[in-house]
Amino acid sequence: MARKKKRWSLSDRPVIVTGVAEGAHHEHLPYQRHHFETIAQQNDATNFAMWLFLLTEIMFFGGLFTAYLIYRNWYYPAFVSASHQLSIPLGGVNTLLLICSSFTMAMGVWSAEMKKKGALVLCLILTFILGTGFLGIKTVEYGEKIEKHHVPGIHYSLNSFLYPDSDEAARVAKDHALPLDMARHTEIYFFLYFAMTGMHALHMIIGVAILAFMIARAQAGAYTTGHVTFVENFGLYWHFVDIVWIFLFPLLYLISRH
Amino acid sequence: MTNFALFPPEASKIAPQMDALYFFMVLVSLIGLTIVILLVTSFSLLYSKKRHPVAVQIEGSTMLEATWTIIPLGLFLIMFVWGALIYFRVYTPPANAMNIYVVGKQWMWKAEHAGGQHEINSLHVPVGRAVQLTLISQDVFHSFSIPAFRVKREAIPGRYTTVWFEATTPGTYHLFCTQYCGTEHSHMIGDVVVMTPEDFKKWLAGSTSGASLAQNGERLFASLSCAACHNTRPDARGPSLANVYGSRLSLASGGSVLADDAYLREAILNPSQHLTQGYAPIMPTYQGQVSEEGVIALVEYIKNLNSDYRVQQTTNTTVLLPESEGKATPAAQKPAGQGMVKQ
Amino acid sequence: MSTDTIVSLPDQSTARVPKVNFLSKENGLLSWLLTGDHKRIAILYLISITFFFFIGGALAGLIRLELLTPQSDLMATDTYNKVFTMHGIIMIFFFLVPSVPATLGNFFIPMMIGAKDLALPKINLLSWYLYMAAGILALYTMMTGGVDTGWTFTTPLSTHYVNTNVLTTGVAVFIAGFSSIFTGLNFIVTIHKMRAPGMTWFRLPLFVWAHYAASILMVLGTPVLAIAIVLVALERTMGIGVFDPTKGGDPILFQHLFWFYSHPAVYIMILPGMGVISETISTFSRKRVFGYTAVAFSSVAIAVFGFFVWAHHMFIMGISNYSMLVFSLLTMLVAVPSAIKIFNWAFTLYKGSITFETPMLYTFGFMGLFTIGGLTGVFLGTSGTDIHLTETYFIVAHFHFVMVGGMLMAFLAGVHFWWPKMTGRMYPEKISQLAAVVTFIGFNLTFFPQFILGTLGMPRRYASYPAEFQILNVFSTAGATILGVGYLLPVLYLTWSLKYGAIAGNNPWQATGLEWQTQSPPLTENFPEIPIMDHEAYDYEWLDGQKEKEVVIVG
Amino acid sequence: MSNVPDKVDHDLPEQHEREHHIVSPKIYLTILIALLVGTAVTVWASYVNLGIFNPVVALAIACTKATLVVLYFMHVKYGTKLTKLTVGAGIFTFLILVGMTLADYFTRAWGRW
Repeated sequence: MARKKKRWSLSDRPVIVTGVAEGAHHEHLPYQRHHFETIAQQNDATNFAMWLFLLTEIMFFGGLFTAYLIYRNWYYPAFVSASHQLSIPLGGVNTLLLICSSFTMAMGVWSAEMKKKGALVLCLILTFILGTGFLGIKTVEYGEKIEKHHVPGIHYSLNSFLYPDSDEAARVAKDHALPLDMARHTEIYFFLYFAMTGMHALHMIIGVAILAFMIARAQAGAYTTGHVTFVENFGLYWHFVDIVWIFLFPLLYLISRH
Repeated sequence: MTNFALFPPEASKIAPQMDALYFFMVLVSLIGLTIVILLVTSFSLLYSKKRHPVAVQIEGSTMLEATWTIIPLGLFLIMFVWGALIYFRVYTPPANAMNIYVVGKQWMWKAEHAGGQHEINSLHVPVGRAVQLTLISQDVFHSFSIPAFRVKREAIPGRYTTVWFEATTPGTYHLFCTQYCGTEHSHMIGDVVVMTPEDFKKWLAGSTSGASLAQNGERLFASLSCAACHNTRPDARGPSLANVYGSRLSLASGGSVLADDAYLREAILNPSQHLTQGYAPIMPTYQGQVSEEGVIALVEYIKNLNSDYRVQQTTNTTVLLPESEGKATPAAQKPAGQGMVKQ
Repeated sequence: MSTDTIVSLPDQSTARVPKVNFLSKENGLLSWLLTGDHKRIAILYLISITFFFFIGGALAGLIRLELLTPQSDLMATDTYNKVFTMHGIIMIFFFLVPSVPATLGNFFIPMMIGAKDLALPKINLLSWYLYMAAGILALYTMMTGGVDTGWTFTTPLSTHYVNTNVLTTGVAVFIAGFSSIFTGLNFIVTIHKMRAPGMTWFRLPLFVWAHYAASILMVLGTPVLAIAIVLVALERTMGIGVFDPTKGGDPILFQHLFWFYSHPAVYIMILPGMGVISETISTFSRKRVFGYTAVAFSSVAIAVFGFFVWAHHMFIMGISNYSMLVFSLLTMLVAVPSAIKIFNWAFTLYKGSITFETPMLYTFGFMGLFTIGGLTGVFLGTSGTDIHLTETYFIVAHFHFVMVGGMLMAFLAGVHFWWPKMTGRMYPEKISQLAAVVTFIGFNLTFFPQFILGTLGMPRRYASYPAEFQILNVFSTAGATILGVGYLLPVLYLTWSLKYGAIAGNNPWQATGLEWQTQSPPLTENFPEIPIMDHEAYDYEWLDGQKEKEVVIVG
Repeated sequence: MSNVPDKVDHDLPEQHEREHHIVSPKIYLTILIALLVGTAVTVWASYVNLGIFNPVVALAIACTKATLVVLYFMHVKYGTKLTKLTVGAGIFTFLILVGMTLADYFTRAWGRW
């Protein structure tokens, strides 16, 4: 949903400045847009704009977290059994992948600031690999849910909750059978699971796509000329998506595993 | 051009109280508005460019700012407290209120009296008696509104909501649905007929459907075989429902709850969340198998069940159940009270 | 100079519109469709907003015609439901939310703070494209069967019980939400980062303060509406059960998420209008706004408190009695800043030198009608009377008094006040004063009877009603026709003034804002060079000092 | 312009280098390790039966990890007061949405209806 509006600033390509009309009494760097007085003002403005955009993302996920907190409180037993359907190893590996990708992204920003093109490209590629790895594991998990008919909708099936011994994950977690009405409410858990991780995955896909674009531009030497706002802003976005996952992992995967 | 009204009739006990607050607020608003209009017009006349060509720059005065912050805040807080009192009064029914169930469904109101009278788009109530409405909707949001009584409550699907009133003057008043609910929203209207107690009794007798709500509930109780578990045999799988209404139950998940209409409805539709202590969670859910009217009949039946005599009478077939072979039905003691379901 | 007007125009025989300005610098369709100039985007918005306003207005006319008679005889109830739904959606999302910020705010905030442009010009253009995409999608849904859930999309009606275009309308509102987010985001960044040297926060015009407060609400409130609509779409397509009581979902959760945005949305709509009123009241009484800091901080207070009060829309829906107490109390607190503003504006007139041009007439209209609108809001915020008055025509009258009486009057005041600066031409004075008076009369005749209908208990969104409400409805429809005429007049004489209007010159009103210290229509880069702000806002002494140093016109 | 003001006090970025503080990779490495340890702890904690404290511990660990990422990876620790204010405003409004909605749901059990 949240189509990420990245500003394709033309400022990266060297532009011959024709600031004649206004008798620019200060030199205009190639990547400085005409309506900014100084380059610092432009960097500050774009950084601040990025943070405001992240604010809208916080409020967007806020709606889902409100729904999660209410329904978890209402249907706790259903949330426990349904959460046992998720595999902690896969979730844990995903969290590690995302945290490492956050690290490599931060290192990428550092190498852009230090104008090290090779390090920048390496870091971006590592982040790309870790990001796609995360999405790969996500597709595995989604595939598992689709197989077991745990996708909310008409075909949602309750038998792994009504008859836990027929279900491998439930057996491992030693769940006991849920009464029918509570079993029905596991569908609410899976709607929240798919809505939250789905929205998160959508943001990951957009992030990975922009990463691919950035790698191409970085190889062309775009971000190591001292103008790093694009890398910095993407770094903020990537870290935000990582933070969302940092909250999603315990809230969805680790519901009373003892 | 039939009768042309400018203010709704005051036909309930709460109406004059709410109108008092309403007119206080109208008065405050009129005073506020006249102050603003007086200020604007007088300054415009006194300091128009013709009479006062050179403006005098004034920074402001914290004294004035304080006055027109504190005075409005004070007035609004008075209105807040007064309004909250009325709100609590309207939405907290008295214990002795006579209960009528109202089911809203797309584009008609169905009122169900305890005595078994069923009304479509109309509501007959006695004058001078507290009447509590327990509202539920079968599909979308509706809102049960009687302007003459100044009461309005939303009927929402999935939960009982209540409102109460005490009619004061006999007559026929408008009933509206005030929450947009689809195509015939504007035809989901009706009449609230307030009658003297005698007329009401005559109406009750004249329009009964033969079986009281509780009797309907009893029939449903039997046909859904609730008695298979909820009988008073020592090895009964479900708790005995005699005198359960109004008692405080301790739940299996800890905590205790007052067994009111809402709890009984939830226990029927989502039993596992409302399990009483000491019983296995084996009660199936009846969500989708019994209509809102059915749940209302069951709740009414349970509310009137003050002994298990009737349950045993109607369920001597339990002796035929496989696991009870050889065990004779324990002799049912006829309870002191009349033991019949109250009409 | 005649004594009863402050308009001072250059000598019409020699004066002409400056040859080099933002309109004439480049022409051709692409120069408009790919522009980064905040002024051109403002003009694009002005045209598209007027277009949508008249569609919404036509729908309002249909509603009023239907309600002339108690029975629903002009159209079937289904059609009536679709008409009032589209009237609500178009008026709110495509006129009221964007109107002052996207037109006057876009055009004048950079000029008022002495910047060349908004911080993110491309995102500003994107905001207009999203607005047009959403608008066309909304019109598409109107053409292909409409939607009849009301603009509030109440679930479970919108998710399970209607088969009209709820999904496409949801997508349209979703995209329009992004257009509003990007406008708000642009304003906050610009006001923080691009003020001219010397332009401290307390030298900013109150117009800029009001837009800053409204932008906070746009950025923080709109995403919650986005998630609410996404959940309605998921519920409707896949039946995920989030709002479906049979699956354990709670329809009240949708109300919480929807009103969390939709109440701040009404402050998004009114705050920019208040900004316009601060400018006009100061200029036409030649005085600094009384209690500048109080008015500035009350805008921000409305923005902050606006987030805590949303459940006063849900008092009868079965929220708990205790949360009613919390929300009703906080609603009383949020009503106070509006009272502060009204009294500060009234006292700005004290010892002023007041003239009564059209913007001032609209301002007086605003002050009267917004006071009534605000006070009736307290009727609905008080839980006791809310039981009787909510969901009736009282609430319809309340929000029309605030939105049409307040916001639209302020928008018209702003358009007339800045028309000379935007186009270099003056609007015709006499006929516009007539239009203002006609609008005021038409408005009162339309919406005052609805207060009485509301106390009588006539529910809103009714296609047919009991007979005893007819007389008041006939008054209301009569008023609506006068109002319609009142709103048509400005379109006529403003377009006429583009060609035949008097040449306005730099500062026809001798106003103190920075935007009046440059030529009109302004240069593309607004100022020959970035101005240095060395005086307080609304500093009329500084303005008199400026009289002899006339600003040189480039080109 | 008549008189150019001497010291202009608005929060346009003053010097060039203050705003562009370079965070050293050493700090990034320590934060990475801290996050990995946090993940391990939260998984381990979920296997220990702490009764009602389980969600509290999980949320506490998640919040600390999130603050670490915000402060160090997103440079808010070295950022301007404005950025800190923005982050604060976002979190505050998020808490208002979650908190006041939950307040309604929890107080429903108090009243009779």
